[in-house]
Amino acid sequence: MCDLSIFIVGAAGEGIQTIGDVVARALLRSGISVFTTKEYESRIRGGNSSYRIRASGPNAPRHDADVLLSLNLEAAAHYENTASTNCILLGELPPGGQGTPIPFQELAREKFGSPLFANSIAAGALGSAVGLSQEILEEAIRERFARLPADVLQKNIEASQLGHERASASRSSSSVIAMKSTASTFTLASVHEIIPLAAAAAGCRFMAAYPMSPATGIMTAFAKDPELGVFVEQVEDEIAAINMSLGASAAGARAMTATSGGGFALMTEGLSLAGMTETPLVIVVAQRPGPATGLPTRTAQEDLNFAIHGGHGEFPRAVLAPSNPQDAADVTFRAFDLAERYQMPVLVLTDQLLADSHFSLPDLKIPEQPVSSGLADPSGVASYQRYALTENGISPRLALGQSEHLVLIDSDEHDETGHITEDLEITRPAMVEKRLEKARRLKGEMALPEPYRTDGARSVLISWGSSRAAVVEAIDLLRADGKPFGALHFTEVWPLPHLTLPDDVEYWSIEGNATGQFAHLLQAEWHIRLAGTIGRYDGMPLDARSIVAEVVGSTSEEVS
Amino acid sequence: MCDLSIFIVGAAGEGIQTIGDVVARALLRSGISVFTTKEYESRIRGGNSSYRIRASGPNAPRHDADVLLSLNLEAAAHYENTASTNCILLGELPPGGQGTPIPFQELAREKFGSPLFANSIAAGALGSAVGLSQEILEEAIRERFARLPADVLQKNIEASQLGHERASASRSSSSVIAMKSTASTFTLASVHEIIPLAAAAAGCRFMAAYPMSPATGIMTAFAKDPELGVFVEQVEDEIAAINMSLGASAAGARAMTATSGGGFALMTEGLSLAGMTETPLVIVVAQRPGPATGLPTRTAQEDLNFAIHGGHGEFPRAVLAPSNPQDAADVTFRAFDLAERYQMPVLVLTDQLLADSHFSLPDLKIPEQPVSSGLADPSGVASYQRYALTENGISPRLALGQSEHLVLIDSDEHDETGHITEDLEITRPAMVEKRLEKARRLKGEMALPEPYRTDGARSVLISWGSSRAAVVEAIDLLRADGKPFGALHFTEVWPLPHLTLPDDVEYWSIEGNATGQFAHLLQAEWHIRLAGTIGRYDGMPLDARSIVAEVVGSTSEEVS
Amino acid sequence: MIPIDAFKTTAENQWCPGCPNFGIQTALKRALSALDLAPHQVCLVSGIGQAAKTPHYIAANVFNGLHGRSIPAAIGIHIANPALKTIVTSGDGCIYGEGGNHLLHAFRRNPDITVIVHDNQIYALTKGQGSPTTRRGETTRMQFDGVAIDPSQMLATAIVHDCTFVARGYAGDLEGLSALLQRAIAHRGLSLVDIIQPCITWGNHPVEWYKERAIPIPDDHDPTHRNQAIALALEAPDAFPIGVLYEKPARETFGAVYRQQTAGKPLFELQALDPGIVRKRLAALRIDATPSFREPYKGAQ
Amino acid sequence: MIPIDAFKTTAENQWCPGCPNFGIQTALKRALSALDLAPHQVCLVSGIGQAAKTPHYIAANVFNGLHGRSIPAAIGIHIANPALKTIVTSGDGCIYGEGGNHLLHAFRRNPDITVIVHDNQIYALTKGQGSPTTRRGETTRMQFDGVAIDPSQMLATAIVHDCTFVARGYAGDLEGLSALLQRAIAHRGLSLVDIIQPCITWGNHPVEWYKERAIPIPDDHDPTHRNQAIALALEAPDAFPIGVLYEKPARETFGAVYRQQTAGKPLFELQALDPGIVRKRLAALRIDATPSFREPYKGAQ
Ligand SMILES: Cc1ncc(C[n+]2csc(CCOP(=O)(O)OP(=O)(O)O)c2C)c(N)n1
Ligand SMILES: Cc1ncc(C[n+]2csc(CCOP(=O)(O)OP(=O)(O)O)c2C)c(N)n1
Ligand code: SF4
Ligand code: SF4
Ligand SMILES: [Mg+2]
Ligand SMILES: [Mg+2]
Repeated sequence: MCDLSIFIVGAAGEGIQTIGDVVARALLRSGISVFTTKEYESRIRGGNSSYRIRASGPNAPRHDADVLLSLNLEAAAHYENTASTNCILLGELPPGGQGTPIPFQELAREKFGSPLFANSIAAGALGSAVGLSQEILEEAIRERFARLPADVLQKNIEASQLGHERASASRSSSSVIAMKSTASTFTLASVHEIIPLAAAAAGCRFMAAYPMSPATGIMTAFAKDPELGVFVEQVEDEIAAINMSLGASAAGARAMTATSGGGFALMTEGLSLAGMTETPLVIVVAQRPGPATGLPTRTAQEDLNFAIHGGHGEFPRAVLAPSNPQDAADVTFRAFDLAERYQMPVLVLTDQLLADSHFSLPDLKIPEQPVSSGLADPSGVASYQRYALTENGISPRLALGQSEHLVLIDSDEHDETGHITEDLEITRPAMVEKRLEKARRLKGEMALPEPYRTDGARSVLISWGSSRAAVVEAIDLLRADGKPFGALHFTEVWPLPHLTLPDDVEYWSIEGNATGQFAHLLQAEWHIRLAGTIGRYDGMPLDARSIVAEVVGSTSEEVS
Repeated sequence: MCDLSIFIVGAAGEGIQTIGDVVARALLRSGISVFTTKEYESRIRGGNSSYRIRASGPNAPRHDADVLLSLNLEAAAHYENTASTNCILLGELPPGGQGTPIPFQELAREKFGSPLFANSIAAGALGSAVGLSQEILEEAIRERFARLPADVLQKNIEASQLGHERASASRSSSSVIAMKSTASTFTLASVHEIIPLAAAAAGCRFMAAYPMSPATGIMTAFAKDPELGVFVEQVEDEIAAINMSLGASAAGARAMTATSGGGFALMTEGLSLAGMTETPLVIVVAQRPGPATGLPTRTAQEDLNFAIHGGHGEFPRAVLAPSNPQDAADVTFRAFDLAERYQMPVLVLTDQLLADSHFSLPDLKIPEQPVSSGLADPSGVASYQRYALTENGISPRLALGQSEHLVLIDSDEHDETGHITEDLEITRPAMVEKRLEKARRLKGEMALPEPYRTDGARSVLISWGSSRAAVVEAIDLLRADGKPFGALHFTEVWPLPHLTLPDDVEYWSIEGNATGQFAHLLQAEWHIRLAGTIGRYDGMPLDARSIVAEVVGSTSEEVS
Repeated sequence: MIPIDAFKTTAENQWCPGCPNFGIQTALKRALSALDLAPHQVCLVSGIGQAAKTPHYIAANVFNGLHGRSIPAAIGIHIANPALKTIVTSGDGCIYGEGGNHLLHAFRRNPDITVIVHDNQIYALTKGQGSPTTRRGETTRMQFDGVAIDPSQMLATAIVHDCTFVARGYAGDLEGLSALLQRAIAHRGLSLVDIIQPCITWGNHPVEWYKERAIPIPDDHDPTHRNQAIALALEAPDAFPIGVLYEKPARETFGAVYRQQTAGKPLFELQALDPGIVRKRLAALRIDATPSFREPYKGAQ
Repeated sequence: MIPIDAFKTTAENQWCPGCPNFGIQTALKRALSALDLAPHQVCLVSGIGQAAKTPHYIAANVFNGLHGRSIPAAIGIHIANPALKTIVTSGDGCIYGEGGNHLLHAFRRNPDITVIVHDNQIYALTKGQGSPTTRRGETTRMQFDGVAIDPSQMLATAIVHDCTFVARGYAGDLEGLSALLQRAIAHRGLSLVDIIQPCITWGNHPVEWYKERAIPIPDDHDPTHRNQAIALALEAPDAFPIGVLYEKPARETFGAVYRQQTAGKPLFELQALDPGIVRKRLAALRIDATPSFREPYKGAQ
């Protein structure tokens, strides 16, 4: 097999991340692509968690392990049922069971005088088990631990060597692993790492936010990297976050905020304010399973309907859902561009899978020119009206204090100047139509779904956002099995573009929720009838194999 | 004509309400039904506002006046274009124009020594113009001003007499008005008057809320009438309102809250909490035009999608939309009953039209037995689990502190006991399915739409909530004109019931918004294609005549 | 006295081993036990955070609601069932940050509940951002160059709102803390206890640092003296005088008037509303046509 | 000096004739004029309510946002354009009620803005419910038996948070108020001015009642003395000492560090981010396969 799934399992705080980083790095240094992801409980220490590396395969999750390294017995038991047939098991294992027991802690204490070296022993052992040479592991350790004092670093290297030996001794019993070197350079990135970078490049200057998993990393990125030039403030609550960001945007700063479902709920009044005042704003909604607090550290695609319909009253908005870091860069630019041009809020839907997964890409491009400013040139303006009625519904926008022209921004229904109006005969209908004219035009420029192997397909799987890679992989599996499946993937999910879908194929909607939210939209919009919806709602991401199992299980004979 | 539309127009604070109350009461005392409504600006004094009485017609708004009484010149000019042909104009009118000028203020000062008597002069004049006798007006004034000292009351009666004479002198020039006595007893009520009464009767004991037009009247009703036994608190914000109400409900008090769109936005996180914790709660969302602050004192049906999809994550809820006071009583009981039985939030969608209109009904019934308690009997329980898995998804509910059984309520995903869980394999899917099983069963008991003259109809108008009366009136007008129209009205709008709609008729959706929100739901749910949607979004309610004009204007020849 | 063991739960504890939250947990159990409160007589209310998990670890009724929203939930519970001892136990971020407005207005209402703040001066569950009580200048996993704004002064704010029981505890002082919690819970009206709870994972200082600064309030402090109490409260965040800062005789508590109507019963025990009242209200909406006028009415000519 | 007339707007005024809000409007215009601020150099920010309509009646830039949310909007505006004089002018319900948490945390941030509270002790626009500053016992159109909870003490709360300019004005005192607003606006850092503004429609007392209670702060008051200032602040709601209660030298204002980076420019004037920085960040994400290892790699045997 040339697709290796590696699980490192243990308790929070025990070091799975460190071990995983070293081995992933060593794999990349060997020319092997990796897709890494994490799943963990909502706690700081203890519990069961895993760091997962998919080597030499697609950038998509797999829920079974070909190699499973365990850091403690509880984790070994907890993850036992994820082991694939012929899985290589190693590490802290119950005596008398399968696999190669290696007592990392004990060895570390015995040989190196401290349990701190257990992780390097484990990294060595795991590297060995997946066929990495000791040299390349050493290199990865040197890079990962570059900041350690020389003697400690040396001890870590020796520890890894010990682990490497221990595992190689028992490796003969394991199945053969063959991976391909696919490239000489990789960019390893997560979606939440790229969004702030792309936002800064797109011209973002302001972010107010409140910490909430899995969105927190975005605000942290700006705080960590002042060179990006984004003013970032951790505020008292999500209501302050959106109102402060809107204030900044109204005063001419390109602005964003980020949160998860519960925080977004608190922002919906402000979302409506953005719609009414026609103030650009980019809002990242990093989804996690709900309702309420739900499963804070898990993944889901449950907030699509809420993103589309959240906020009172009627106003234009766009909802975009990237599926990988390159998408994230493009979608971020697109979001700022749409926000600027249409003077409206744009929502970017991500989730914990996208926040915590690192994709290896051959390359990753972020445009070097920021998004064009949506601000008008005040010099040409004689007398200014913030909400001047125009054919396309878009009024020339000046920022508060941009020039001598006074800018009036109002959350009440207003006249063209921005003053409160009670004129129901002309002004109110005109302003409603102005805002909805923007929505109509926006619809006209929304991206079409991206087809994948739809040639000759008799069944088409429809996906949006983070489930793309799993669906693509599923199509490949189905096609390899002779089944005429194809896929359509939506990155721009609202408003839906003008589109006619052929009605001689059957459609499936694949999404990370239980009610088939996107499926309902498709039906309302294009009147297609769906053969079925496949929903995942256990907090884990969609994966190709279970998609295949479900569609094959319930597809009629003619199709398969 | 036996359908008289009377407008009293003036500034806020000038007395249109008092005049209107007197004349409406005099009409009712004459056996004439009235439908009264108000439209006004978001201010305390000044501006233009009207009090509208529709006498001897349906309980539905009309936007033109057969009789227009004006209290000041600005209002006279502002409302000039609402006058129907042959409209009787009277009151403060521009010199030299049409109608009967009567200088109320001047007369009051001259004859009674104070402008305070202007309103009684106006009431007398208006009564006279619509053909009411001075005797019955006197009676209405006595009732309305029962608390005034005898001499002041007497002066008011004399003032009305003066007005009556003044108008009758000029009445000969006006068109003939004929109204029917239709009943010997009327109940005159608004939807927002009946909701609190019905809520108290249904067993409501707790309300925390924050003032917001047009919802404020509901909390005020409880505060005004302590005998209803409902603990009511004006809290610091809408977030406190919903969380305090949920706390009370969890501790066994039947609870409700009420707000408008912007406040509801702030409540959506709590709504999701109600879903997750399976805590009953009734939430009235009194709609007004948005987005944001919008038009605070006007009407709209713009928050349907938001009511259905507000809140993160997936959980069951019901959305009900009454259309008149009897409906309000029934819907309120239904809301508390569904909330108790399904242990979930239930939303009641009203709007400013329903808040500010008084309907005359031959009778109004409120059940005398409260809704059955959804609380389990603790005595039979051996060991208690708040979220015990059951076939129908409904766990026996004990309140916090109801007995010696500990009750654990948790916003995280939880196990049957209510403790936080991270078990993704069994517990999480089971809990999701438990909650959605409730949604499935709920769908099975949602009320079907009510048909109106659908026999032989080739076009069917679909309405929900407050627009019912206007649609029913429109059907009568269309039928009278030989056009085969009928209607389907939805009071229970989410989840939509199982239903097959015939596809040999064409459907129209009629709603108080610009985007056709219910129309989209119908398409997603029943795959029907709509001939069109008629939306009103100027802040005024839908009325029969403009519905007729729109459907007739755009209906194909074959249909008409 | 209720045995401490009565408060054991089966929930797996998710705190870091050695976290001072365990001290608060034990102290609270002891206080409840000493007050002779059985688990079913108590309701623990929390928001979201590490501290907010406390109710899962002490047998009692539990309402573990939304981040920041424990106080309104607790007030609702208390009104619906005044017989329950309702105790909020949540974090500094939860109560002073997201939920700041509710605390502010709780001071005005004076409900008979106890609010315990596990003040670790950090957002622990979200992995180490500054909280409203983090000291200016301290670095965190969000404020890399140090927190640039001043800490909240919620104890002083409680005092200027004349909250009748305002105290500070220290999580490492089991004896003192359980005695303090006993007094707070026994107090009639809103009692606020801010407990210094070093976070051994994300905190900026070792436990020792806190211990040194958590010194008992001198005996000569007069807790009825507003200015003295404010001065003590404002010593934070540099020092943490431990004990009762401010205490005044109980005053009218929230819902007192309603409780007179209901004789203090839990609301679920109340009788149904007398149908006569609804009938009366409906009757008031009824208007009879006057027979004498109805007949002759013919409309205007 | 900018002429007062420069601040005229065309918007139709929606206040009740004779409302003391007119006094605040005039005083604010005078203060701006005296400070030589032209309309385009000023941004007025408000929420929703009668007071919150003020920005429509004074020519300036305007952000009239959501009920309760004026302060965060104002802070965002101030950071994005520090050159604008940003002034919040909204109601007591808006700023102390719905928006309480934002004010509380604004004390911590000390942004260089002025917050003017039109304190009419009522929710006027929604027709007369009690506000956070309504006196206990007073009846309203919601609290028919009288408000049953205590008023907020936000000026005292400001002082314990060391807000460096805390004042109270009276809407009927045009001279004094415009002078006070001048000082507040000129102050560097957060300045809070609570203005007693009798509501002649919903208020419980005639204007005279307020006038009698709005007495200038005695000359011997030391505004740097915390306890004195708190004591004055706490005289409300029964008396309203008018003037500056608390004033301290300016301290670091919110966003100071960032403004050093941007040289205090409005953010829309900043150059685009140097593409080199993004390139560097992307490069750091790149991992090259080691040629020596790539070739020989054959997988485990
Ligand atoms: C509305 C909302 N915003 C943000 C979060 C994320 N969140 C969970 S816990 C927490 C901070 C907890 O800090 P604190 O209350 O001090 O508790 P600690 O973990 O320090 O004990 C945050 C921000 C949330 N759950 N809900
Ligand atoms: C979220 C939200 N809740 C409630 C309202 C309704 N509302 C509008 S103004 C107001 C009160 C205004 O009181 P205050 O701020 O004191 O201003 P005043 O009218 O007294 O000047 C309220 C509750 C709203 N607009 N938005
Ligand atoms: S993170 Fe800090 S507060 Fe949370 S359990 Fe660990 S030590 Fe305690
Ligand atoms: S209601 Fe009161 S505050 Fe509002 S304008 Fe009238 S007098 Fe002024
Ligand atoms: Mg904390
Ligand atoms: Mg007010």
